[in-house]
Amino acid sequence: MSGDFLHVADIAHERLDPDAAQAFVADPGFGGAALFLGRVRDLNHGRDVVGVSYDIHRPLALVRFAQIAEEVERDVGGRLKLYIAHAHGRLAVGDIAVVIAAGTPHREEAFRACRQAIEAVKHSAPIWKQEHYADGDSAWSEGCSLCGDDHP
Amino acid sequence: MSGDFLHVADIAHERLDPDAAQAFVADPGFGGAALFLGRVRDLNHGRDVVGVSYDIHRPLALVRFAQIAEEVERDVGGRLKLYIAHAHGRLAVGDIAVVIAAGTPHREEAFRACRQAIEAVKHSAPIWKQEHYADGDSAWSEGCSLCGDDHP
Amino acid sequence: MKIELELFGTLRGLAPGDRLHLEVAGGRVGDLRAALAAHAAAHWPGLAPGLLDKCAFATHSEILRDAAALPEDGRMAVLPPVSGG
Amino acid sequence: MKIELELFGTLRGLAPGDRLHLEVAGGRVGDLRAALAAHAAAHWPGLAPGLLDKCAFATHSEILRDAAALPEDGRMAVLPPVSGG
Repeated sequence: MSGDFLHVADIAHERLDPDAAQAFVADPGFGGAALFLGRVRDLNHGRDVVGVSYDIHRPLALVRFAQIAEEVERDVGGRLKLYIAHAHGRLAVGDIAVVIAAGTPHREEAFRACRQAIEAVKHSAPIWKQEHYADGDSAWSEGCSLCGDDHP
Repeated sequence: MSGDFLHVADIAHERLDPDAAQAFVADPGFGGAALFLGRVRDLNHGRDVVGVSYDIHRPLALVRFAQIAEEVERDVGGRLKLYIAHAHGRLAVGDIAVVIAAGTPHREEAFRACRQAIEAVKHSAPIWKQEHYADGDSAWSEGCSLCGDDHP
Repeated sequence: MKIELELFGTLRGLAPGDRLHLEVAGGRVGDLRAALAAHAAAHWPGLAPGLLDKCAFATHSEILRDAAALPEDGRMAVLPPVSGG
Repeated sequence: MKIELELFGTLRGLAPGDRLHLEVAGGRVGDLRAALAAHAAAHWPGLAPGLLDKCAFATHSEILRDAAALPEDGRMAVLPPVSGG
């Protein structure tokens, strides 16, 4: 009865859907669900941001999402439904870039699972963020190297 | 620009709305929102549950929610939008009993705020849960005493 | 003084309309606690032992400790241990 | 061997169609890394110093360390430091 929903959303054709996320992780045996929504901010490192483009290595990202789900399930150790979706393409300020949801019997595990999943997505999924600034400039964000021995 | 939404929902007339929660805590300056949804489970302490009734001291609950929001804002220490809503009345298995949402510039504070708020609601708001079992029996849940010196 | 005490949670149903009218000897919340204990001993034989010791007393805006004065309007609520969420 | 290397993130735009065709002397991922470094030194003067050392290499299903063999189909991707979420 556990399960995962892992998705890269081409935002030219669809939007991320927090409703779908919370519905997916609901279960008669679950008392709690924790969700995280990441949105595009209007300011980063002191610069006015007007939008963000996400580049994604889609097949590898889906493989990595599946590994993250396995890792979270193993660490949580009980029943879990996990939802991971990330936007691919250009977003405006306020748009949703990532949705994580975790449903579990008790809230402690739901928070832990949700937090572990978003940290793993941010630090280890093949996704790149390019910020577009009000002055017309753009820049790829500094990020986390995947060369480390801790990444398979 | 910070703000709180504090609500006791009479579920005879309305349902809790996670969509409204996440919309309320969105802000162009916020990169993250953490949500918690509490739902009625079908099993508690080994007994088959068919529904739950929540009794609430409504005016005092709203006072306490406002205090919780103040406490969370003080502890988070930065910009925050917080949403707290709790159901009042009889719910079926799977129905949403409580919705907490916290929006902040960065995700770390969003998770902390959301977690602090749900713990405070569970442990210190004047709300009582009566479980209805498949065998026709009902019982009020054991709970947290409000007599302690840590509650004003 | 006369207190109208509103009952919540597991105490609901123990008085008509979930409101208990008590004559309290004294003006403190602790006096109300003692009056409620006496009432319970006389009328609520099924009450879980020790429950009243874990109950708090409140107006519509705040919880009052035993040393606090009872409010002039005489309206109070008794709050068993809570179990929201 | 011939490798078709797909470029992501900050490396996008540095080759037509975001694909770089490299002749690699050797069959290991480390040899591909060296070939890319040579290409970058010759053609990408604006590249941030040290960036390539922080890049990983991957097939469509896994990241491969420098000691791993290059895949038979010759299709690889170079992954700069990631910044999702």
